[in-house]
This record gives sequence, C-alpha cells and structure tokens, in this order.
Amino acid sequence: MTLAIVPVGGVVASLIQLVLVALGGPLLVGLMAKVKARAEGRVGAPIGQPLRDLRKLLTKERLHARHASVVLALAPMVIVASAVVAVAISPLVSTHPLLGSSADILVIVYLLLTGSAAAALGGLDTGTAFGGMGSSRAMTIGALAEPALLVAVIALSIQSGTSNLPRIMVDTLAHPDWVLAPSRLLALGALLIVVIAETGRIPVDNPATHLELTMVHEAMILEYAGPELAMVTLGEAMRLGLLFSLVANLFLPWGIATHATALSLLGATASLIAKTVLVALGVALIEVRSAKLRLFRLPELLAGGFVLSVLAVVTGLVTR
Amino acid sequence: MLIIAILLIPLIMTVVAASVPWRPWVGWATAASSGAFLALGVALSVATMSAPQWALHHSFRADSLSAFMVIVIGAVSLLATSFTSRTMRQEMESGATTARYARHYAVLMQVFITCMLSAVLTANLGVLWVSIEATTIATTFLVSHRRTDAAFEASWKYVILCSIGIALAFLGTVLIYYAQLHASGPVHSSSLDWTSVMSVAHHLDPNVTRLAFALLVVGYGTKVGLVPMHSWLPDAHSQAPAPVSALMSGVLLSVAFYGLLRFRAIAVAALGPVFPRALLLVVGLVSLLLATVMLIAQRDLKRMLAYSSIEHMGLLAIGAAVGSPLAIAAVLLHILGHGITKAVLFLSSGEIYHLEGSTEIDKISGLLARRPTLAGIFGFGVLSLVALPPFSLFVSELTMARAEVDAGLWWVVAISLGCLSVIFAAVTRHTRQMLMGAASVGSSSSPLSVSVALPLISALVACVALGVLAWPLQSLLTHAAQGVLP
Amino acid sequence: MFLAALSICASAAVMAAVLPRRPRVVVSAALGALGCLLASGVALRILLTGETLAFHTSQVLPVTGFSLTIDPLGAWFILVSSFVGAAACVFNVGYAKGAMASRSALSMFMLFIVTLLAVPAASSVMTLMFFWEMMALSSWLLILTDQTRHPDARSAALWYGAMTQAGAASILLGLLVMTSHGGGQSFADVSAHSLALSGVTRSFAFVLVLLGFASKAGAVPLHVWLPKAHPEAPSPVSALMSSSMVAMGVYGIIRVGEDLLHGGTVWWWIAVALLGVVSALYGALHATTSTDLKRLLAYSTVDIIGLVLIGVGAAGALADNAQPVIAHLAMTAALMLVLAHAAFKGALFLAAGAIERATGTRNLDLLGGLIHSMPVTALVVVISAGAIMAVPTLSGFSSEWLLLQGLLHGFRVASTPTVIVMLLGVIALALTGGLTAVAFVKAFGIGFLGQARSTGAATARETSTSMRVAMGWLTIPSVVIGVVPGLFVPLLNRASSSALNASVVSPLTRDTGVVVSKLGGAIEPAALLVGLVAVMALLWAFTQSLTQRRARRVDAWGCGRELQTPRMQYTATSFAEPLQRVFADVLRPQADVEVTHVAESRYYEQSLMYENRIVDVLEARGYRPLIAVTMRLGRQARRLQNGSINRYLAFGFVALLVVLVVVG
Amino acid sequence: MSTTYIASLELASGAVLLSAVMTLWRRGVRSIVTMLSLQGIALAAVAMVLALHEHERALLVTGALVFVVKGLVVPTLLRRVSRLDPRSRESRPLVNVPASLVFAAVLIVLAYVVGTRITSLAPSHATHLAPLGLATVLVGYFMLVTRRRAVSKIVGLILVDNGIALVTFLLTSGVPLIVELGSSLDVLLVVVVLQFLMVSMRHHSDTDQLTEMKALHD
Repeated sequence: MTLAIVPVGGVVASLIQLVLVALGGPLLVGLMAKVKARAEGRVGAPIGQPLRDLRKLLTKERLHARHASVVLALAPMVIVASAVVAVAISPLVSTHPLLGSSADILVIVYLLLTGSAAAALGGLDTGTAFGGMGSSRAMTIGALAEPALLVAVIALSIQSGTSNLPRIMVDTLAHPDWVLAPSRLLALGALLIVVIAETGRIPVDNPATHLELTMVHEAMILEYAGPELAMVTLGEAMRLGLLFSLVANLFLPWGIATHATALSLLGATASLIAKTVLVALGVALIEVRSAKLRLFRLPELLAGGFVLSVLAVVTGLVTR
Repeated sequence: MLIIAILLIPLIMTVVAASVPWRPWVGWATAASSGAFLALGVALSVATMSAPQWALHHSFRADSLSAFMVIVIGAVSLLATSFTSRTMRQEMESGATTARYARHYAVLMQVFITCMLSAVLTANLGVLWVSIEATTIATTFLVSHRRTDAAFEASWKYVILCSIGIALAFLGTVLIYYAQLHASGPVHSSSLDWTSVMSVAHHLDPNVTRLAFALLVVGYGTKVGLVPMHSWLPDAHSQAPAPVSALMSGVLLSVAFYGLLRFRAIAVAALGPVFPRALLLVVGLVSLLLATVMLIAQRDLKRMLAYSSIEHMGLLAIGAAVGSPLAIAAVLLHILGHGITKAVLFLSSGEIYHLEGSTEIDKISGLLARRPTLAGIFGFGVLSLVALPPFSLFVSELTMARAEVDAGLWWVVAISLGCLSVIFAAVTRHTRQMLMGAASVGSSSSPLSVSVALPLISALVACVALGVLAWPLQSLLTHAAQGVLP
Repeated sequence: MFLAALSICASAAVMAAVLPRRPRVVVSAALGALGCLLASGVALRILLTGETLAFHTSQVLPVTGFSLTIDPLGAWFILVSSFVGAAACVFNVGYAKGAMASRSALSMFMLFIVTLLAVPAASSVMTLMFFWEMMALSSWLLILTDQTRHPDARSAALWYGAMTQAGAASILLGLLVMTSHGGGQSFADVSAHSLALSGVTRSFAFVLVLLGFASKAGAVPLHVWLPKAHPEAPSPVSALMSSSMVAMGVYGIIRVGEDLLHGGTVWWWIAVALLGVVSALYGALHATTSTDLKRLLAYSTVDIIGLVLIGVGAAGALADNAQPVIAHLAMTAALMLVLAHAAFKGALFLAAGAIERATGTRNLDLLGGLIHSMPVTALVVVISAGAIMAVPTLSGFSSEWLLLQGLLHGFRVASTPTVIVMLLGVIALALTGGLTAVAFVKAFGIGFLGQARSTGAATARETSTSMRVAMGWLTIPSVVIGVVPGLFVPLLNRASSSALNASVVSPLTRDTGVVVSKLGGAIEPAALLVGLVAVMALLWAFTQSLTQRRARRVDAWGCGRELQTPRMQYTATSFAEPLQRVFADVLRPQADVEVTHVAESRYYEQSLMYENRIVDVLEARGYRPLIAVTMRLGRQARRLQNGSINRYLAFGFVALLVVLVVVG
Repeated sequence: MSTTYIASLELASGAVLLSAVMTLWRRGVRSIVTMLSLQGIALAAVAMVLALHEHERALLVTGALVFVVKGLVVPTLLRRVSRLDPRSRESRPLVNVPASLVFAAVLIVLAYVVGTRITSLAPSHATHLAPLGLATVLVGYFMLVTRRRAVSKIVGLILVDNGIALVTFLLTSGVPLIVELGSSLDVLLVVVVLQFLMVSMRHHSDTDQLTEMKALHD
C-alpha cells in the first residue's frame, strides 16, 4: 500500500518541506524582486531581504486597532497554520509525507481558501475603508481563482483517476508520456494564471504598491503591525512557495523521493529547489513583461484561466 | 316511518312559522327542526344500510344515497337556520326588513328545505323534477328578500334562467318516460319510479335516451350551476341573505346534482359509459375553466364564493363522469364537505357584510387584526375550500383525481389540477386582501358572540373530522355509491 | 415508538392551542423537543439495525387509509428533521414573542414539525400527499405570522402558496399516473407494479414528480418563492424550512425515482443533476450579492441543495450506467450533505433570528461589530459559515469531498452524457466553493466585525440561554461530521443502500476519517485538525513569548486618515460590488444614482442618493409576464358575465342547439 | 273517426307552433297575449283529442287543466301586467322581426331533423307530430334570448313550456297525473312569481329598469 502513512520517513519529509517552504518562500519573493530589479536596470534589494524584514517585524510591538476583535489576532495564525498544514502534507520532497493519504486536491485548495477567508476577515475586522476594500477585492479574485485551481488540478488527476496528490505524482512517474499530454499543457497554462492570481503578482496585484486605488492584498493587511504582520507575510510567502513547488512537482515530478531514504530525500530537496526556482524565474519574467491589469479586467484573465482548466479536463476526458 | 317523519318535521315547522308572527324563537325552532331531521337522517342512513326504505305506497323511497343527501341537507340547514334569528335581527335593526318579511323568510326557508327533502326522498323521477322546480319558487322570494333593486334583478335572472333550464330537464324526463314506455325489454312499466325505470334501463332506446340525458344535463345543470346555464348563480348568491346563500350553495346545487347522478345511472345503463362520460366531462371541465378565469380578477366576496361553487360543481361533474364506485364515493364526500364549508363561508361572509357594509374585496382589509375570530373562521373556511388537509375536501378531491386517473383520464386530472392551482392562487390572494393588513383607525375589536362562533367552528371541526377519520362515513359512502351504479 | 414521537409533537400543538401564554411557549417547546428527540432515537435505531418499521390503519383518512413505513432512507431524513426540530423548539422558548407566541402560530409550528417527521415515513400516495399538504399549509401560515409588521410576508406567502400548490398538484398527478395501472396506492404496490408501466408513462410520471419536488427543494428555475418565503418566516420556522423542508424535496426525488420507479433511465438523473448545477451556480451567485442576511441564507440554500441534487443525479446516472459502487458513493455524499446542510443552515437561520431580535434588522448594511456584543452567536456563525464554506475539518468539507470523489470516479463511465454531467458537477462544485466563500466572509465580516453601522447594532446584546443552547446544538453536527465523518459511515451506508434499492458493498470504510477503499481517496480531518490546532497553539505561544505585554490599542491607521467613522466602512453592498460587476450579465443589477446639486453651483453636490437593487432575473423575466397574462385573462373574462340576461340565456340556447345538432 | 282524429290532432298541433311563430312576429303585448291564449287552447285541444282517442281519463283531466291554466288564467295574468305597463312594446328586439322569422324557420327544420330520430322509436300519427312541439320549444327559447322586455320573457318561457307539454302529450299521452299536476302548478307559480317581481320592481324604482338590468355583473 503506497498510501500508507510512513511515520518516520513521512515526518522527516514533512519537516524538510516545512523548513524549505518557510525559508524558501520569502527567499523566492526576494529572488523575484531581484530579478525584476535587474530587468529594470536597478540593483535591487538582496534576495534575503524578505527574511530580514520578517525578523525585524517579530521584534516590533503588537498594535491592535481600536475596534478590532479577536479575529484580528487569530487571522494571521489561521493563515500560517493552514499554509503549514498544507505544506506538511503536500508531496513536495517525498511522495509519502505525513498524512499524505489526505493530501487531496480538495484539502489543499480548501486549506488555501480558508487562509484567504481568514485574511479577508482580518481585513474587515478593523472597520476601516481600506480593509474592506482589500478584503472585497481579494475575495473576488479568490472566488474566481480557486475554482480554476481546483479544476486545473482535477485535469491532472484524470489519467490516474484519483484526487490524491501523491498518487497522481507516483502515477505520473510511472507514465512519463503523460507529461506532454495536451490536457497537462493546458492545465499548466491555467495553473500559472491561477498561481499568479493567488500569490498576488503582477498583472493581478502589485505586491509593491501602496497606491490606494490599485492595491488588493496590501490594503487588506494595512492595519497589521509587528509579529502579526510578520505572520501574515510569512503565510503569504509560504502559500507562494507551496504553489510554485506544487506546480513544479505536478508537471515534472522527477526527483521526488518515493522512498524514505536519506539519500533520496536529499536528492529530492535539491531537485525541488531547482524546479521551484525555475518556476519563480518564469513568473518573474512574466511580471517584468506585463503591466498590472485594471481590477475589472481581472475577471477576464481569471475566466481565461478557468476556461483553460475546463478545456484541460475535457481534453483529458477525450484523450484518455 | 322515518321518511315520513323527516318530511313532516319541516312541514310542521312551515305551518308553525306561517301561523305565528315573527319572534326570535321561531328562528331557533327552525334550527331545532333541522337538527331533528338531521338526527333522523342519521337513523335513516343506518336503516338503509340493509335495504332501501319505502313509504306511502311506494311514493317515497330512501336508499343510502337518499339518506346521505338527507344528512347533507340536515347538516347545512342546521347551520343556516341557526343564523335565522340573528340575520333577521340584524336586518330589522338596519331597516332592511320588517317582522312581516321575517315571517315570510322563516316560512320560505322551511318550504325550501321541505322541497329539497322531498326531492331526495321521492321515488318518482317526475316528482323529483317537481320538487326541484318548487325550490326555485321558494328561493326566488328568498333571493329578493332584501327588496333592493339588485336583489330583484338577481331573483329575476334566477327565476328566468332556472325556469327555462328546469323546463329542459322536464323535456328530458318526458323523453325518458317515452323511452321507458317503448322499452324493448321483457319488462314493461309505465311509471317514472326510479326502480321501475332502472329495471328497464338496459333496454331504453339509445337515440331517445341520449337526447334525454343531454337535455337533463343542461337542465338540471342549470340548478347545479354548471356552464352554460350557470349565470344566475353569482347574482343570486351575492344578493340573497347569507343563510339563504349558504343553503343554496351548500345543498340546493347538490340536490340538483343528486338528480343528475340518478339519471346518469339510467343513461349509463342504456347507452354505455362513453356518452354520459363525455358529456359530463365537457360540462365539468368548461365549468371549472370558467370558474378559474372568473376567480382570477374577482372583486366581490360573495361572487367569489359563488364562482367557487361553480368550480366545485364542475369537479363533481368530472367525478361523476368517471362513475366508478371510488369516484362516486368521493363525489358524495365532496358534496358533504363542500356543503358545510360553503355554508360556513357564506355565513361568515354575511357577518363580514354586516360589519363592513360591503362585500367588495378591495374595501375590506385587516379583518384579522380587527376581528380575529371571524377572520380566523373565514380563513380556515377558505383553506378548507381550496382543499387543503386536514379538511375533507382534500381527501375527496384527491380520491376523485385518483379515480379519474384510474379511468385513464389523466389529462383531465392535469387540466383540473392546473385550474385548481390557479384558483388557489386567486382565492388566497383575494382572501389575503381581506384578512391581512393593519387594522384601520378607529375600528372596534369586539369579540364574536358565541352563538355565531360556535356553530361555525364546530362545522369546521366536523370538516376536519370528516377529512381525517374514516369510520363515520366510510361504509355509508360506499353503500350509497352502489345505489347509482348501473 | 415513532407514533409516540408524532403524538408527543401533536400534543405539543394542542397544548400550544389551549394553554395560557406563559406556560404555552415552554410546554409546547419541551414537548416538541421531546418528541423530536424520540424520533431521532427511532431513526438512529433504524439506521443502526437496518430494520424497517411499518404501520397501517384504514380508520384514518376516509376512503384511502393511512400507512407509515420507515426504512433507512426515510430514517435518515427523519433524523435530519428531528435534529433541527428539537433545536428549533428550544430556540423558540427564547425567541417566541408577539405574534410567534400566539396560540395559532405555536400550534402551527408544532404541526409543521409533525409533518416534517411524518413525510419521510408516509408510505402511500394519499398519506404522503396528506402530510405534504399539511406541511405546506402549516409552513405557509407560519410565514404569515408577522404579517402585520412585515407587509412583505404577505406577498411572499402568496408566492409560496401558489408555487407549492402547483408543485403539489404536479406531484399528485405524477404519483397517480404511477398508481393508475398498478392497483393499490401504497408505495409497496406502486413499486411492485411500476416496471410494468411503459417507459413513456414512467418518464412522464417522473418528470411531473420531479417538477413538484424540485420546486419544494428550491431548484432553479422553480426557486423563486424560496428567497421570498424563507426570510419572511420567523427564524425557527425559516431554520426548519431551509434545512428540513427543502430536504423533503430531495427525499421525494430519491424515493420516487429510485424506490418507486427503480432508477428509471439515465436522462432523468442527468436532468436532476443539471437542475442541481444551475441551482448551485445561480444560488451561490445571488447569495454573494444579497444584503439581507436571511435572503443570503435562503439563496445559499438554493446553492447547497443544488449540490445535493448534483449528488443525487450523479448517483442515479451512475446506477443506471451499471456503476453501483460509485453511485453509492455519490448518494452517500448527497445524504451527508443534506444532514450537514440542515445543521449549519439551521444554525445560521437561528443566528439570523437572534441577530434580528437583538438589533431589529437583518440588513447587513446596518449591522457590524456584533462580535463584541454577541460572542456566542458570533462563534456559532463562524463555525457554521466555516462549514458552509467547506473549511477543512468542518462538515461541509467532508460532504463536498465525498461528492467530488463520486464525481471524479464517475469520469470512468463510458457514456458521454453522464461524463459531461459529472464534469459540469465538478465545475459547479468548484465555482460555488469560491462564491460561497465570498458570501459568508461578507456575512460574517460585515455583520460581526468592524464597527456598528446602526444604533440597533450598537446596542445589541447577547441572546437568551435557550437560544444559545439551540444554536450550539446545531453546531455539533458541523463539527462532528467534519472531524470524524467516519462515525456516520455505517449509518450512511444503510441509508444509501436503501435509497438506491441495492445492496452493494460500500466503498466507504469506517475509520476516524473516511477512506474510499479501492478508489484511492481518503481524508483524515481529525489529524488535520490536530495539525491546525497545534500550529496555531505554537504560533500563539511564540507571539506571547516575543513580548510580555498585551497588544496596545490604537486608532486604526487607514493610510493616515484622521477621521474614520463607521459610515466609511465597506458595506455588504460594496463588498459584493466587484462580483456583481463581473456577473452583471446574469444578475442584471439595477442601479439608480440621483445627484442633487447645491443651488449656487453645479460643481458642488448637496446630496447623492445611490440605490442598487438585484431582482431575481428569472422572476422578472419568467414569472412576472406569466402572472401579467393570467391577470389580463382574468380581467377580460369578466366581460363574459356582463349582466345581460339575454346573453346568459343565449349561452344556454347555443348549448341547446349544439346538443341537438350533436345528439340528434 | 281516424281521419277526423288525425286532422284535428294535426290542426291543433300546428296551431300551437303557428301561434308561437306569430308571437315572434307581433310586437304589441296585447296581440301576443292573445296568441298565447290561443296556443293554450290549442294545446288543451291536443290533449282532449288524444284523450278521446286513447280513452285516457287522466289525460282528459289534464286537458281541462291546461285549458284553464294556459288558456285562461295565464293570459289573464299577463293582460293585467300589460295594462300596468302600456309602453311595453317589444320595439327594439336584439334580432329584428324578419331575421327572427327566418331563424325560426331554421329552428323548425332543426327540430324536425332531431324529432325524426325520436319518433322512429314508436311511429304513430301522434308521435310524428312531436317535432312541432320541439320546434315550439326552440322558438320560445329564441324569443327569450332575443326579446328585451320582461313580458316577452314571460311569454317566451310559457312558449317553451307549452312546447314541452305538446311533446309530452304527443309522445307519451301525458306523464303520470301527479307529475302533470305538479308541472302545471309550477308553471302557474313561475308566472305568478315573475309577475310579482315585475310589479315589485316597478313599484320599487321609478325608471323602467326591467329592460336593461345590468347592475349585477363581474
């Protein structure tokens, strides 16, 4: 039974994944900022800058808005916790992470959705105009992006007939020809759009803006400060890391450890880093080459992503 | 003996009411007499379970169907006559009537009831016709009781239309008699007795019987309130005093329908089921459709109730068209349920009229806030009328529908259920207009007196009991249905 | 035993009618809750043992007789009704005031509960129709409870009454068509004879029945009454209507299609699933843009029932494609979702009632900040909204996951139409997931967070104990089904086998989580919950360890704005505005902007009025014209009876001539 | 005997129909009532002739009754009404007189067609004349439909009734006496009722509303 929970190996694999994503997520953000800066002819901040920001934020004082409730304090924890659990059970380094049997498409997508919802509630909790605006926009984008994500991943699951992510990867490893199947390529296109939307990159959102009319995510977390802001930022970075590495692994699973030996885990770690950095570079290039879309043009993009994913499923059903 | 007693009670009461000047106790006495013959009717129904009863040298005959009709007449007239004193007092207070006309009213009510009783108890189809025709004369004066222009107009239309209709029924009866005289069968009989006609029914000439039955359907259909001769009904019902409307709508229509049921049995025996079924179906469906469209934008409360009577008579005709034992049993249950319900509604609408001075639907509102008991009675009456459970009309309509589908007439059920849905929406919309809404300023909220509320509430409770419990009527209904099966 | 439960509830109705005001509420609630619990017990025993209870008497209901039979399928729905019924009874103790505490309203309420328990048990056409119509009647009258204060209730009741009657007529006709060739009208007879009917007849009957039941279940486009009627009813009634009564529609479809008609043909179920897809999307979309809290919940009911219908339709289609195991899976998902929905929607409606009692409004645009004044209600709403948003480890998630499993595995069927329906189901599931999240983030975020937007919201206080207990009771399934769905697997297996009329080896194995054996799917919500809680605890400890001080309260920054009033917050309308724009073609919002300028200059505005309405486009385009045509017909028909006696006589004369020509 | 019987039967029956058509033709109330009276007498003659031919004592009684009621009493009542209301000429019928007569002809043909189906059951001299009665019914009904005045309505009703009586006599030589008695009394009563109504209405309201009673409608 390949799906059996392998306690020791699984725990190790999950821990590796957690550490990789928790550190790697912010580093990826830094990397992408660096790439953008270079492309624009600037030097840019060091790649490790996001990590330094996080450390600095952790030492700051905790500030709560006057009308805020316990939600404001809980939301960052939910964001991080949902990301942590999602990362821990996803097949990133090993196909047998802790609770890998539950690493279902729906679990991952809805864990991410839970995080988004928590963030949106956090934005609404302070009772300011900007928080509500950010929440509203973020939820709108999420409402359109999550379905596309779900359907795109389902497109990948058709050949193996399961919605369990580790099993999809195992099956893909066994059938290398699946990788170039048209449905997979369509799904890849859809997933890239979704990932950009989910992680708030240009052209969907500009992580660097504080211009009130354009910001989405930044508006939502405007009232956060100190350790809580650190958690929100970390959570977002982890989501980004998770999505990038999942996309990489779903399309190119090679290198992932199918056995819990130290060597294979090491190799898997290295290959994961390489694959994910590739994806990040790709996304960064897209960011460089495009301008942010108007908010109300976004649905067109996301609808495009959704249609792509549906097409992927249909193609998958036709060609199986 | 029972039959004679049943006929004598209202007859004696007629004489009493005619011979003494109007006093409120006369009203109560009429109610008591209704109660008395209702009780005798129950006894009669028990007696007829074993064999039909005869009286006065075979002039009167009662089978279970007659007994059942006596119960219907008794129940509704008990309700209606228990309002006699009250209605007369109200009308005298408002100057609408005098003691003299109150006396007329009491006498005519008794004549009316006696005629109906004799219609269902007579053995002779000719006398059945005479009795039903006689009800026309009695009720004409009752309709014009208020002596307003509108009341005269209504009773004028009523008497003209009903006379012409019932004349056609007479022609039909004559033709049946003619066919009976020349029946080809082994038995010869020359009286219009139900039993003797039935004994040769299989040998009646089809051509003559067909025409006769068609004339009878149009003719008695006039009194039943079936299209195309229904037009008197809304006018007469809206102008008559509430208890009269209650009696007319509650039982007079059904008594005429009883005549149709009898003749249907003859026609089915002579012609086979197809022609009577087709004819009754057409008439019933057209009545139902007409009632539906007329109810949609109805503006008058009592006219609404009148059209609802046409609707229910249409349903009865459709049920009779099927003619299976199940259908007839349901038809009979429907007759009783409709009679009681309609009586309750007309009587409570009389109270509403007394309160509001109008029966225009748009002019009445917020009754529930002002007169909770009266509005509640009316509201539940409407619920019963639109055949919601636990009221008995629900069971009877469902059973009729079942019998109709069993007979392969699912399309008829589809049409009638469609009509009933529209009627439901229309009637509840009108009722909502009257019952709901805030109480208007300065309106009083005095409670309804017990003498009014008690009969109406117990009538509704009776409807519920009939709808939920099987034992009081089950065997009587099936037995009575056997009586009009060919 | 079940009869005892029914009679206890019925006696509650009687008590409510006779007792004086104060004890009336408490006694009827106690009896009602007791009856419901008893019924729950009976249902549970049947689900555990698989036995079937039957009862028949010919002394009740004239001419037709009265029969009750409870099989596991019925028992599941009785469980749903009785569980919510008990909560509604308890809630009503605190809630009943004014009109809702009147004799008539209370006894109708208890009667409503009786019928909800009895409908799944009825086992003959007449018995079913009796209780079905009683259910319609009692709920219909209950909507009118507060009609003096809420004029909208009258129009809502009219819509509901008309549609439910038309639906009942359709159901009745369909059932009668089924009985017409089989002899008896008991379900056993119908089931035994239905295969002898011709295919066309069976399809005709099913379509009729489907129309009626789908209308009760609130399937688009037969849903228009639902968003009107559910909000207008008193909250305990709304809770029952939205959780149990709509489930009766689902029950009817399963009972007739699978049991009485033995599964029929594939396209029936494809039609059911398509209804589900349309309902789910339409409901979810309208839920996101509703600002009336109860209307939002009502549309969300349309959404969730859509998902249930997708499951039922998928199950039927798969069973007809000779995939009994996957069919079982889909049916199980649908049934689980019914229970989950009943609990969380019941809780949310009760909470909406609590909010309405506390603030005097249910308009989200006037609420805000309630989490401070009503923490328990807020917790209930968070849990239930989380369940409805399918947050992992809550009930909605477990159910939707099962549904997705069923649909995904349905892909392996060869028949193209079925696969397309599965695909549409998956798409609907995905899209509604996102939209539902928006709707309920909005509902909780705008209603409970931020600052109060009206004095009513500012002065709100927590509700009474009985109301809190009832709401808490209804959150139990949301958590239990979510965390240990495996507990329900044996019960669901029985109900689902009974529903599909087939005893297959269930693909579901019992565990703390749910494992779909052989099909390669599993979730362990309990473990996920442990993980989530552990991480959160660690994070909490970590943040506490950074500084010893509590968080300092400061004014919100708001990009440096000095003045920040509650009026500057995003409202429910503005929150949903982006989505409303995205889906403008479907929603067709109507917006009016009225600008009044000051007299001196056109460049300065004195006042600005903005009004945004979303009417149900299906109602406006589909139903209104129909009503207009009917009304016109009614008005024109009046000319028939114009008062002329000559015309009346002519009617008869023409009839006479026709008779003579035809007959003579 | 036989030819006399046939001739007198045909003459009397024809007179019934003829007087019905005449009422359609005439406009003055007085002449219409005269026609009605003639019709009643002819009807009584039919009954008498049949009674003599078939030796039916009951029918003889009926004939006498018909003579009294329809030949004398009813016309007298109607004359009293018409004296009350001298203006009651049928001045503007819904269908004008020539067209009415043409239509009456059509109705008579229809009655004949239908009638033959009935008479074929028991062909005899008497039954062969039954279509005349049917035609009278139709003409009477036609009068009811097309004439506006109240008196005309009563006349139409009586015509229908006479027609039915004619059919009854010719087809069956009379229904059982009790029925016949009842029906005759009923007709009388109806006329009385109608008269009462007319008189009360006239007393009640000044204007002559009888022609256009359209207060009650939907």
